[in-house]
Amino acid sequence: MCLAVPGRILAISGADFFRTARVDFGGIVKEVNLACVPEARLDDYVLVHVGVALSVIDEREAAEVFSYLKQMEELAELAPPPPVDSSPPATPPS
Amino acid sequence: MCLAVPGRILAISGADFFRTARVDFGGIVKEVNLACVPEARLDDYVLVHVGVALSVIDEREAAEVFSYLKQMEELAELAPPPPVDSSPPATPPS
Amino acid sequence: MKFVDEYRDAPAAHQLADAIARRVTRPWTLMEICGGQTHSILKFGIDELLPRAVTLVHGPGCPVCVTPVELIDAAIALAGRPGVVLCSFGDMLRVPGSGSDLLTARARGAEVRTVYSPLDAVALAQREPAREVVFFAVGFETTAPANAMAVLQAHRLKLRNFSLLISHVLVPPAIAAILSAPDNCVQGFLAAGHVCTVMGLEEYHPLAAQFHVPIVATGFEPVDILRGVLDCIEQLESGRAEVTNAYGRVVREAGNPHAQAVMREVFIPCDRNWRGLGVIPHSGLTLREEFASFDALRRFDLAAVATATAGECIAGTILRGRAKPPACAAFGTRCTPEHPLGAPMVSSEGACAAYYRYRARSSP
Amino acid sequence: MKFVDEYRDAPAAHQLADAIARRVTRPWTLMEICGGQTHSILKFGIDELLPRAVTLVHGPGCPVCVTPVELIDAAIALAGRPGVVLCSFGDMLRVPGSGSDLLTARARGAEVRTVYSPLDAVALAQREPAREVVFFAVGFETTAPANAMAVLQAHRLKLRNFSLLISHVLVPPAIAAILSAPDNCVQGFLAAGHVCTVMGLEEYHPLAAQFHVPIVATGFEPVDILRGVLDCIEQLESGRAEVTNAYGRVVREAGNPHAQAVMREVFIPCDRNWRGLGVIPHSGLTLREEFASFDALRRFDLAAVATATAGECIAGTILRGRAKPPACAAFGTRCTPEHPLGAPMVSSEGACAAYYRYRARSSP
Amino acid sequence: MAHAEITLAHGGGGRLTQQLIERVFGPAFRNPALDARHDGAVLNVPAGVRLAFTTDTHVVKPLFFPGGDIGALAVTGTVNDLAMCGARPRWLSAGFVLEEGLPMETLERVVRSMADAARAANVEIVTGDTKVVERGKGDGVYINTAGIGWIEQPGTIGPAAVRPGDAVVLSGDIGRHGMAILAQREGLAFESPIVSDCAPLWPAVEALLAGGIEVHCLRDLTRGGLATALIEIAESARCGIAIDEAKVAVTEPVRGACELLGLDSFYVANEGRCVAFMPAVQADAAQSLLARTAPGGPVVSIGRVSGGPAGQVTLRSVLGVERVLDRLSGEQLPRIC
Amino acid sequence: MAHAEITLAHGGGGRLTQQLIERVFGPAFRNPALDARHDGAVLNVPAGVRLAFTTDTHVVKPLFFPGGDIGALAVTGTVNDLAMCGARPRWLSAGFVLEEGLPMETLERVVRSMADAARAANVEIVTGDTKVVERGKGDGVYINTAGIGWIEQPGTIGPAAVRPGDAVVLSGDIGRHGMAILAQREGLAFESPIVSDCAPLWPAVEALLAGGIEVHCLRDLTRGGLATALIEIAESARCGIAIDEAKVAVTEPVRGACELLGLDSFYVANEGRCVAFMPAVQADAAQSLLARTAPGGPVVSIGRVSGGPAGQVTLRSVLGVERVLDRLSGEQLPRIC
Ligand code: SF4
Ligand code: SF4
Ligand SMILES: [Mg+2]
Ligand SMILES: [Mg+2]
Ligand SMILES: [Mg+2]
Ligand SMILES: [Mg+2]
Ligand SMILES: [Mg+2]
Ligand SMILES: [Mg+2]
Ligand SMILES: [Mg+2]
Ligand SMILES: [Mg+2]
Ligand SMILES: [Mg+2]
Ligand SMILES: [Mg+2]
Repeated sequence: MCLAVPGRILAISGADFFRTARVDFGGIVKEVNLACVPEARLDDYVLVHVGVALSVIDEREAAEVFSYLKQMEELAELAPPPPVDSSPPATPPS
Repeated sequence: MCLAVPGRILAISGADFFRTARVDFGGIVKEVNLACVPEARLDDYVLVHVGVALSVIDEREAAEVFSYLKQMEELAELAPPPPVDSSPPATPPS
Repeated sequence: MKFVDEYRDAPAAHQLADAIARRVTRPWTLMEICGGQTHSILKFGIDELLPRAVTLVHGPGCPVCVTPVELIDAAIALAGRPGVVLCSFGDMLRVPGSGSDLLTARARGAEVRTVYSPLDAVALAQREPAREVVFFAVGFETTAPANAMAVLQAHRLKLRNFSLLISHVLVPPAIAAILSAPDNCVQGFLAAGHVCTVMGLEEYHPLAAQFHVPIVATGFEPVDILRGVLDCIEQLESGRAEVTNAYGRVVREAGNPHAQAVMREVFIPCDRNWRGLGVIPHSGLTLREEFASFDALRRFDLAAVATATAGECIAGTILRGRAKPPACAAFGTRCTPEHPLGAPMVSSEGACAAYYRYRARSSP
Repeated sequence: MKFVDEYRDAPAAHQLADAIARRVTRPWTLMEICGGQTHSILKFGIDELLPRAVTLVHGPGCPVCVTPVELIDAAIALAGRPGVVLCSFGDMLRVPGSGSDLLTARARGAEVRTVYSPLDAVALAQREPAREVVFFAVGFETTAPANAMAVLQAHRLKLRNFSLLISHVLVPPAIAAILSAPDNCVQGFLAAGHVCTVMGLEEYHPLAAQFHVPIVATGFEPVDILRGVLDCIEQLESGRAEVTNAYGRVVREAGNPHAQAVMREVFIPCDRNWRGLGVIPHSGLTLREEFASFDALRRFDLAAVATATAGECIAGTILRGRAKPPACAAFGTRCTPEHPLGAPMVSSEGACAAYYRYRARSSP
Repeated sequence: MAHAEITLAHGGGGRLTQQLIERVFGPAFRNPALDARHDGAVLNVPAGVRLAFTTDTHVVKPLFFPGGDIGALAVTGTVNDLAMCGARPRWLSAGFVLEEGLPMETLERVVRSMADAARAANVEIVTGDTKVVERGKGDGVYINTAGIGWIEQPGTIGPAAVRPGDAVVLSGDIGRHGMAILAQREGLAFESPIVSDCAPLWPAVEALLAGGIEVHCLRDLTRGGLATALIEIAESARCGIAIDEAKVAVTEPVRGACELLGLDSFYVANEGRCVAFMPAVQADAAQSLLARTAPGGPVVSIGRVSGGPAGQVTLRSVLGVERVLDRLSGEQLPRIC
Repeated sequence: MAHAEITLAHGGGGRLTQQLIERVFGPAFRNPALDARHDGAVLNVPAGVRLAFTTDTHVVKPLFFPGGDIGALAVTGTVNDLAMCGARPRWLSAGFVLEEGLPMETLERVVRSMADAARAANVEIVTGDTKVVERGKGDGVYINTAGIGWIEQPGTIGPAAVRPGDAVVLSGDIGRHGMAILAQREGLAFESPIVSDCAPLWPAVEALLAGGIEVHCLRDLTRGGLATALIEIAESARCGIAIDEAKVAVTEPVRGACELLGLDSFYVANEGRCVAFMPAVQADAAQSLLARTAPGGPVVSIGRVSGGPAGQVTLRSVLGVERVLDRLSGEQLPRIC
């Protein structure tokens, strides 16, 4: 459920229940209701579901998984390979 | 104005403003209101205008023009040709 | 078809034409009243069978042609209202109002339906109680009983969604108007056979007497029309001016009393504006007060405001028999059935349309 | 697209899958709640990247799938009423009711429109005051703020021709129901990231504690889902059962307070019938009494009478994670997207449809 | 449950479109070109053969009428246009526009009827297309057919070959198709025994060609009827045409309907009648060939190509008076008043 | 006054139909076959040439969209289907279904656009037909085109010629046409820079053939998109096809629209893109020929014909996992919830 897509705010107008932004999704632009994200500003990325913005995307948090992976990689380079478990290797079927 | 066509009564039903006949026009059949021709009977020919019968056709009167013509013909055979008038002969352009 | 084919018999028609030719000694101008007769005359070429001395001019008897612009506009306006279905005879659909016509209105979304009979419109109103069904009731005396019957049926059925937009006209006042004009040239009339079927001949006697013109009730087929012409010429040549009946198989001296009763129950005479001719006193019919609720103009609170006719159109002159269509400067050039300037070009019974359709023209 | 493409990065996904494989020591069954996640998993083949020991089962989080038959029937009935326009998200149109679906109803003349947003339905109601606009408001907590906003906008605009046909459901009661079932097999949850965006994590803590299951707020892209799985496995392998957030870029601990406020202003919790699962107490939302005039069921005096589900469909078992779609005897044969027996085959997010679409089948 | 009605999904190019092709169109039209299921049919033409190519979209209402239906019409109309080029009809394309909600059974009936008509006319439906439009954007089903025929004789048949003095032969009575349709139209409906004349004309044309008739021009009398066909030829050929009203056969019921509605049978559509132009000396031979092979009523030589003004068709009325035959503005409207 | 809108009379076969032909269609499409004004066009085919014959009806809404209109589409769609048979597009028929009330100016624009597209594709519109339907029985204008093309090379191009091991080359980025249309649809509308890819493909096909590529099969990616085209070929050819998702180009705005509406670009319609099948050894040569001649984005070899189950198309996802590509049921519905 709940298809929601991140887009960048190009312009803001209206107020209250009718606070609205033009939001860019990879080049296409749609009107989006901003009433639930009063903190959203121009150029912010918002997560949009059925025409309503539900969250301002946190750029720092967005990088977390990648720093985690980087960290893991660095650890892997230092540490010996992990013990083999009973599950098959996680490679895709060719 | 007033396109009206003769047709033969095939069947009669209803009464009053809704007295209606199935009328045959050369093989096609249409419902016709008979309220204005209470005297009309099965097999009579009626003159129909916009779905309403306006007259029962008088078969004897219908022959009048032809008896007139026949009479004229017989007269013509007896009488000398009429005097030539100033108008052109009444033949169609070829 | 019985009672049709016999009257298209070529030898009989030629025999009558010969008789006319033999009888004529000098030029005569006759007017056939009815557009249906005009149509027959042009389609079969009856005028070309007549001696040159006999001229047929074409009268105002096309109800489609004489329906005033303001009523066409009202019909278009009504048809465009949501929920309203305007029902009409096919002929009315192309008649130009001041800006448009019903066909164009329909193309733009108005609801317009062609019906064969006003009684079909009543049945539609009964079938679809949620819509307002308006019937565009045009016509002469011939059509008045049918339209009256529609009202009586709707009344009996207690329909509250049926009404008439009325443009009913009467023949005798029009004949009187034509004959009263200072430039009148009509010397004899072929009266409209189907009008006489309803009304009889009675009301023509005073006209024949007052204006000293023969009036001959005439049918629509070639033999009928020629027979009417012959009767008329006979009278003219012998100096008589009587009302006679050359259409005895359907016309009775007293007309159809039942049809007249239906008509009188529903309608009363009123003044009417004739397109091309102007207002003629007591020349039309309107609903009696008891049936006022069936009057579309009142029901929808529409004012039918008279508008000026197009400057170039000489329909009035043509409808009074003072000119034939090719005499109009616009005929066949600026005025065609595709783009009619006046109603006589648009109704298939209109004199201008009949000439356009059946007579060679210099190519456009 | 920024914030999308990065999370479809193949090396990152494989790295996470490797990490999961390294961490797993024994079989675990996880359930992703959300149909959108099911869709992603099948489309990208994320499940095939996981070690065999990790089984993903698919939860009830497709609002289209769980909308009860009686509400679909009500929607169809409403759409068929003259003057009513039923607006709906595209996904709802093919869902079978007891006899038909909205697409078929439309083909038969009902007025059904696809909209992108409930706010578009409000705009439509404003534009066309003569029609009754009914919005088919299905959804979980993610969609509730938008639907509530529609009501608030309509209220502010004083629209009297707008209403909602509501089938709003809530995630936590469904999780509780699944975990309470005697045959439950789910050991950890990927919580629906967008529901958490609105509601935050608070309400999941009691569930995690009571049933001792890890609950990880998870996003929708491959990297997000794998990260969620890894978090969940980490907890399971280390014996923890916490509520954690693997979707930090949009989910805050407290959720979105503004969205919650809008939602609470308009809706209150109620019991709901879930298609395939039956009635779950306090598992849905309905309009507060102040907004009762926006309730289509009341406005049109419709009774949504519960009807029996098709005998063969095991949607309930699937939605509780007890079986995967190919286990259903009807799957791919008597039940296909063209002729679905149950909702999970018809919504593009439904588990059955996702398997039908993305997994090879023995040919029909 | 199988779909009882056409839905938009049947036109979406997906599985339902495929099912429509496999279950409805395929079985009815089966032939190697269609079975190849490619973007178009691949066809071999014998050397020395020229092609005729034509198209018509059929939008008739009601879909089923006495003597035929839209399917039969869609095939017959196009094979007749090919025949009018002197071409042996060979291949048809079929393009359907279906309105959402169309009963599947209606489509199946129409398609079966097309298949029957194609068999009768000895043509193959080798390529096709289906679109589904929203309810209220169509009228059940519209069918376009385009056709390819083989012209095997060397001469050119068409208005350009018409010569003054040519005889004009009419292949049967007129007005049936249009009146069979009108009899069913809402608001004008009447009971009638009139059956559409819908029928293929190629056998008649083939007989003329095989019989050595030097056919100058052929024209089927569809929309606009006999009058419009003659006017079009007179205009394209820049000649005059004079015909005799009394020679044109109209059955009694067609006449009855025309009288009742104030219509002129000369402008009413036919679907199995044509006029043929040939040197006057061959008129009798052509007439007797047509009498044996053309569908429908009496075959009559109704007139001549004249030296009259280019584009002018004159008609000698039953009274013997000549008048011009004019194009109508559009469709005839019932003349009632 | 000239008619500002189409009326039923324009379809009645009378004077207004004639005016429409003379004033709107004639000037735009003028060529000798059409000027003959007969029931069909007469056409000469060189000896040794086989024909391709195809048809499509176009019912697009809106009529005008970024990058094209229904007129351009009606021509391009059909010439592309001919090109996909390896045929040089030569002649088109045009069948119009006009809705009463259509602004005349709209029709004129559409017709001009068809004429331009025909010139660009080097085809002639040689025969046509116009019908007018009542308001509420159409949607402005529907256009059917049928097309005839010349197949000048001896081989057969079509699913039957596909062989295991063949390379599958995609001629450009996908999803533009469908998204350009969807951007304008009521209820879903969005602002977008997406322009339809509507363009003729014959020049690219001609380049392949002239370049000595042994083309086994061609298919344009219209209704149902890339996925449906591949599935259809796999089914008709009774082979498997394996493609690589990462190789398929989709522009950012098309992706944005797909994400927003929950649609899959693989199923979105294109009007100037095709897949070509040829022996794998020729894939590079084919790619560079197409890169010079095909309209649109990067030309890429996206996969191979496999020995897999007949009719099965597998896709390696961006994560490297294989899954099947399935036909959709009907049109994609926006997936929002
Ligand atoms: S030709 Fe036209 S403009 Fe002239 S009188 Fe007749 S209707 Fe009027
Ligand atoms: S495959 Fe169909 S019948 Fe089986 S559970 Fe899924 S929806 Fe129900
Ligand atoms: Mg044709
Ligand atoms: Mg034709
Ligand atoms: Mg023809
Ligand atoms: Mg197609
Ligand atoms: Mg419809
Ligand atoms: Mg095609
Ligand atoms: Mg195509
Ligand atoms: Mg194609
Ligand atoms: Mg045609
Ligand atoms: Mg419309």
